[in-house]
Amino acid sequence: MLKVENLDVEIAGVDVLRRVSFTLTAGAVTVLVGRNGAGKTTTLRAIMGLLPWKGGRVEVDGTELGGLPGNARAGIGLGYAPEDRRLIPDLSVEENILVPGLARKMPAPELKQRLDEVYDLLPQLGTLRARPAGGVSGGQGKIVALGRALMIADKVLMLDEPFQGLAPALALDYARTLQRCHEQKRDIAILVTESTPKLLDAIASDTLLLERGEIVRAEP
Amino acid sequence: MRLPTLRSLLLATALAAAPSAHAADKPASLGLGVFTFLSGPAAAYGLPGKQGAELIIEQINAEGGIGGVPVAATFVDEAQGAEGVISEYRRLAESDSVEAMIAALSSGNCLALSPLATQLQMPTIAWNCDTHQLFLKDASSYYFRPNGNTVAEFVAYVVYFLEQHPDVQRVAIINPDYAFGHDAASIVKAALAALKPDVEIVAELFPKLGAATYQTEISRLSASRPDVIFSNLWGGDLENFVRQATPRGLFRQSTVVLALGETVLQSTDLPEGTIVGVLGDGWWRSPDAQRIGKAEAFAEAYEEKYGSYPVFPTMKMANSILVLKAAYEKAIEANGGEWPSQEQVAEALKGLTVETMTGDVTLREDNDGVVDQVIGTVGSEGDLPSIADMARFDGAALLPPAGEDPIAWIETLTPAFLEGQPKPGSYQ
Amino acid sequence: MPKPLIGLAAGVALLAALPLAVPFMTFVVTLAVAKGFAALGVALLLRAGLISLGHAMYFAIGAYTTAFLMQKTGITDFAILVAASIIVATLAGLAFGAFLVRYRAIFFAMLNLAVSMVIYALCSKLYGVTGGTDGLRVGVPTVFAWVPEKAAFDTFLLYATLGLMLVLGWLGHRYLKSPLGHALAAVHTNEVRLEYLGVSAWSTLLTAYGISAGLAGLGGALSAMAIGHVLPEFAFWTESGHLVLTAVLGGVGGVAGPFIGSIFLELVHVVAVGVAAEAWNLIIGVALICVIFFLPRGLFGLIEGRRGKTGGTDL
Amino acid sequence: MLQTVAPLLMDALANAALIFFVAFGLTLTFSVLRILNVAHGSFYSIGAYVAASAGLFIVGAGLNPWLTYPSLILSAAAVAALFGPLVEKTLVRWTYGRGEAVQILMTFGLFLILEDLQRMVFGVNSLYEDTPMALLGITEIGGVVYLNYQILLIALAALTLVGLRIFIRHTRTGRLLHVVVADREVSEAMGIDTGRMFTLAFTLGVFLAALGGALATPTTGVAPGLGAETMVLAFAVAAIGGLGQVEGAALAAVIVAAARVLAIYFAPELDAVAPYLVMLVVLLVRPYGLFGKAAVRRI
Amino acid sequence: MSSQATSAAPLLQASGLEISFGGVKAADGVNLTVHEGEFVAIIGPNGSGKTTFLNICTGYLKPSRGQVFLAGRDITQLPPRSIARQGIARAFQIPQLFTDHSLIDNLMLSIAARHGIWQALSPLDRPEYRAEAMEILELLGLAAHADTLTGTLPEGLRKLADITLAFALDPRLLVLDEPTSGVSSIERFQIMETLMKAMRSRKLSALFVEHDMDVVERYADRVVVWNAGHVMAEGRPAEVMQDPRVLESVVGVA
Repeated sequence: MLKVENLDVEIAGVDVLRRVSFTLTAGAVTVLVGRNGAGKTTTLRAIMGLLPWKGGRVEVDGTELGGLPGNARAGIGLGYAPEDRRLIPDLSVEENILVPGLARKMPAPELKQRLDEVYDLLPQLGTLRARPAGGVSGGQGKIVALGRALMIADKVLMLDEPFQGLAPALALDYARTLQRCHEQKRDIAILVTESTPKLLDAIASDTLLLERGEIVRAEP
Repeated sequence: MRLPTLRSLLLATALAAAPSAHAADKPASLGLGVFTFLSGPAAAYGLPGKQGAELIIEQINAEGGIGGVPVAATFVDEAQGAEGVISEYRRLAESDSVEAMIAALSSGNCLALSPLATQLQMPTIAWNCDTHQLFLKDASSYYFRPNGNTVAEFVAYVVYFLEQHPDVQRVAIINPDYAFGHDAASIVKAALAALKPDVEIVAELFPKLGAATYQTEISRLSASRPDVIFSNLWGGDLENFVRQATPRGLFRQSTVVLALGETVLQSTDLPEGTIVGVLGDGWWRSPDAQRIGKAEAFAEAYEEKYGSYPVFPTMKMANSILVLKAAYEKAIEANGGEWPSQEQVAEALKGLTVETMTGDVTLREDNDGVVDQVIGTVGSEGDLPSIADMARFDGAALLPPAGEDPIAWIETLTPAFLEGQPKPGSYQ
Repeated sequence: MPKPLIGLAAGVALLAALPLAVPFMTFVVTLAVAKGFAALGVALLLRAGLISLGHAMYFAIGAYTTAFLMQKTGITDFAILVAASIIVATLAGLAFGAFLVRYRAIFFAMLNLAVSMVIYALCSKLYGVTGGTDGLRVGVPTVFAWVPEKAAFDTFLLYATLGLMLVLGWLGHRYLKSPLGHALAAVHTNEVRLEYLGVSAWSTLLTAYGISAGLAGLGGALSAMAIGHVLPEFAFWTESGHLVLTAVLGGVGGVAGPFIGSIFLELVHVVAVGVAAEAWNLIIGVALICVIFFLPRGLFGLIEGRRGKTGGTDL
Repeated sequence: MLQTVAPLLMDALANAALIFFVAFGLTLTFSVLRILNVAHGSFYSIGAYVAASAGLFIVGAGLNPWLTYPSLILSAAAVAALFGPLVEKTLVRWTYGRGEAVQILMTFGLFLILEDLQRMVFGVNSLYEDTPMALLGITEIGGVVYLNYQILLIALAALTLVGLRIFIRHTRTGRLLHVVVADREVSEAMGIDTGRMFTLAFTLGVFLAALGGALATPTTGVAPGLGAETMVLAFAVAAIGGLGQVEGAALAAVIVAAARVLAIYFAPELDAVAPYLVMLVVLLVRPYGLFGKAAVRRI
Repeated sequence: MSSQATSAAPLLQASGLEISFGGVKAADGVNLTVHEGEFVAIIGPNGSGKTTFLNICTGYLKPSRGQVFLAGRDITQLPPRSIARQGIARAFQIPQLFTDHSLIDNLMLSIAARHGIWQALSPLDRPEYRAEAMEILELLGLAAHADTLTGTLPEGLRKLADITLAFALDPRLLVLDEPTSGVSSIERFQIMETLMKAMRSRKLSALFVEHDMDVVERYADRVVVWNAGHVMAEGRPAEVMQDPRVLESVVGVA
């Protein structure tokens, strides 16, 4: 589904990623683990086109991403939930979820259908839909960000540190939700960066260990 | 676009100007620093001045220059602010490329330059600034003003409109918000209080210098129903005001006195009956100008060259240069035919009387010029700008004695003063 | 002798010698250095990330203080005039600064602009004090018992200005390297942390603001004496913009930057007036944009090279 | 009563309409790009110059004088189309995410350049073109004669306010702009072409400034120096309303205009200072403007 | 008073704190005490008001009701800078550093702040400050990064650097907001171990918010469980973790 080959990224003259290569397959959950500063977030941001690459290539279903502008990623089906949620506080939860659909100029019926799908997968959102996103708690916000990513994640869903800052009870809840997504959407590949891998043990198909910008271990 | 001309002139000056370290040596050319507004709203007034300088210098040079030496001018834009003007003045003076200055247009710049002229021993002629403060503060032996003084100018306007409209009751004033405007307002108010004490000032407005819109001021003036509106707005401001006030009926409602109105006669349709005039006697179509017989040819040449007739700043500038020319000729003669030093030129300027293109000017002991004032009303006469019902006021009669506080002097006037003054239409 | 000091000595020697070769440069150099003080003041605030679009008001306050004292009180001594101008400008800076330094970013810039426009309007309105739009004339000050001619005073003023530049430049340098100076840069990067270290960002900024106003006031006083006249335009907002421009052009990383910027600008001005007077703003605008693009540390950065990484404020 | 109040009100609104467009453009640019565009006033004066030149051409060529109306709008559009994308893509884009100092200086540099360019292209003499005003005639309100064109301007300003409100709140592009304002990076990740949005917003800002200038020409002359004057006024209005606040700018324009009108009627000495005094007072009471909100920092 | 009665005097005492945001009570009658030398952990669900509590204790927020005492002195209305000078230093959830300064300059600034910032003519970089800064950096294992601009440090190190700044103030009480969040599980214990050692060597008291129950169990003397703006349970970690209410709302049942 998504293939990363020899990705090199440099930030302010420092090599942050060095020849990172891996492949994501549909229906599988890949967990990217590593120390802080190892390059987990950088990997996701580079794939999303939020950082320039120095070298290497990334393909999604045969489409090379290198030449495309950052905002084209969403259009070809990459959904992304950043670590710090980044919701638009004065828009409602539902409006937040709709943003990627609007950006892709989806016709109204398709928007409606996808929105219903998101609500099915994440029933917690149903009661929140009219609340301003600035007023939901941190844990709820994580779910909203997940819903927003699911809106367009036709091929790949990428979640950056989804459990970060969540109290254990909420983290467990989130992990269960993620599992449900994984089970119901077998046609997409999921990539999660995580520093607490035990929460994902149940659903992880592959684990990649990133150290100092390099993948040092990949285990299925 | 006129700018390349300026640049080539500057270059030409830089190349041609020869040092005049030894005053007795006749230079290759007489370098002249000319300060005026070349940009900003004030350029509407400053540019005709610059063009006047260009043309008169061209004519002087065609007749063999001054004492056989051609004149070369360097123009400096006053819009750069006092600091830039002063540094340019110093640079020109100390680089020895000029021997005399024609500076400046704005009163603020004149006040700043006059002590500098003395310090650098640079004969300088204030070609336009009219502030009565100029020679009150300290005397300058190198700084001369062979033209108007605000006191004579605005007292003359008050006399004129009082004579034309003897039953005036309500007067409004709209002047630019800086020294020139405020000075004029206090002179007008003092003169009215002295000459017709029952007049009421119904509005006194000072819009910002360079303001683009006067709509609110027009409403306010309109609402206060004045018989006479006095204004010394000038340049782009005056044009803006006239164009905004005319459609809104202000000129129908009241008699408007535009002290610098002659400058916009050609560019706007001033309603008939509007009192206009020039500051000083620089009206190129006045009877005296026709008698002297140079102004009309000058105006035609000007029209030929620049596409419009001269306005009074043009004449003021040209007259100023003629005064300098006369001073040089007097100094050369006094020096036995030798080229004079700057000190000798300054000496020659003292007490000089010159017949300019539009009348006589005399520099009195405080270096201030005594000039007649020409005022009239907008007339209609074919294609040429015209002023009807003119009166020519004797400059000496309207000027307070040297060193005397002008406002206090005005307060000494009485309604009887009006009787001795020329009446509208008396100057033909 | 370390390299930068040699460069400094050479630069100051050149400035001191230039007027001997070209007399009218006395005025140009004096004015450039005088404005350099004001630009240095602006540069101090830029280190704290604060851009003042109103600093010309303190320049004007300094200039008017000198002019007013000379004309209305008869005080003519150079040292007293300079000291009084610095004090008045500093006090004004502390008074306005007390509420202005509560603001950051654009809001700081705009409020300074607003206050300076009120000062500008006052300068042109208060006839009795400021002489209105005609401004005030500044005569030739005396220096202790010496009553100089204008030309002699101009020469004295040049060397006095250069001397002040060295003394205040050195003090400024010490200030920037001190805890208080570093706290200034720290306000820019993390005010919350600074407060949590027990340091008041407000006092830190107010100190800097007072100093910067004093420097601008000094620049104004020296300029007033050099020019011989003060006008309300000194306080207009585009003048403030030019001060910021001067600081950035020169570089705010060190004390020398603003002076280098100011001297560079004055010299370019002298050249431009002869060659392309009508395109003066255009030349400066292009130069400014080029500096922003290619020399983020200003002209000073060019000289300084890549030394001193920490604490240097790139814009 | 009405006799005396009506002219005051009319003057205030007419005045507000004149400054509304340019202040509105400034605040719009700020709300999307977070940039205080110091060169904004130059676009106002360029719009005015182009409109006046176009009007003079139409009248000079003997065309139908009513053509001057569309030409006002088209002049502004032409200025926006030329300068908007060009300036945004070459200069302004480069300053995103850098300090305010860089942004202000970059646009200040642009301001200096544009001032001289205008002088070179349009000369130093004032330009006047009042055909559109003359076509509409006059109306008397409270004993004072007003131009119908002034009334038209008030209506146009109100219409623009409503139109832009609808655009920002209820169209797809408007909503996406809102998202871009709140978070650039997320917008990009969600598939919004932020570059296009920035260009669009900047160009719209330039258009509004140029339109303000163009619409002013029928009643005012255009001369060098207009840009700098307009700029400070627009600053004051935008700051009073709260930077980035669209409705705030509209209200602030009316307040500033009313303050100036009251000054001219009752205390002429205060006319020039009025906008800044209002700004100082408002910002002392509400530091971020009437409609502005302080950004709360999460720690 | 907590179940674990200590002979030590109360260092920090909060009583009856109340604050609400938009109708939601983030603190609703909170009483909490930290004794001299104690390490107290606060746990609780997201949005239950833990950070708000820290913000009140350090002066960033003012409660609508209630008081905070530091060693018996009322500090409720003091701003953060005064509280910092009274002896409470804080590290943040999101590291707050002077990103344009090197790590050692950051620390020297912190040390200078302690000695009084009002020194305008003597340099920041002086031997005694530098020595003290290096000592702290070595204590927390950051000496190798002394000359790195803190803006370019990796996230985990920035977190630690943030803590060193608080350390350099030589406080009586250290307040830490999620010291291990954003730190990978691999490094978590390592960092906490270093930190605890350093704190013990300086005899500091600490109040910290933490999500990782393993960290809490291992390092806290006492745990305060937070829920919806009030203290739900309090006690020794091992006991509290068994509380079914705590299990349900905070720890989670697998």
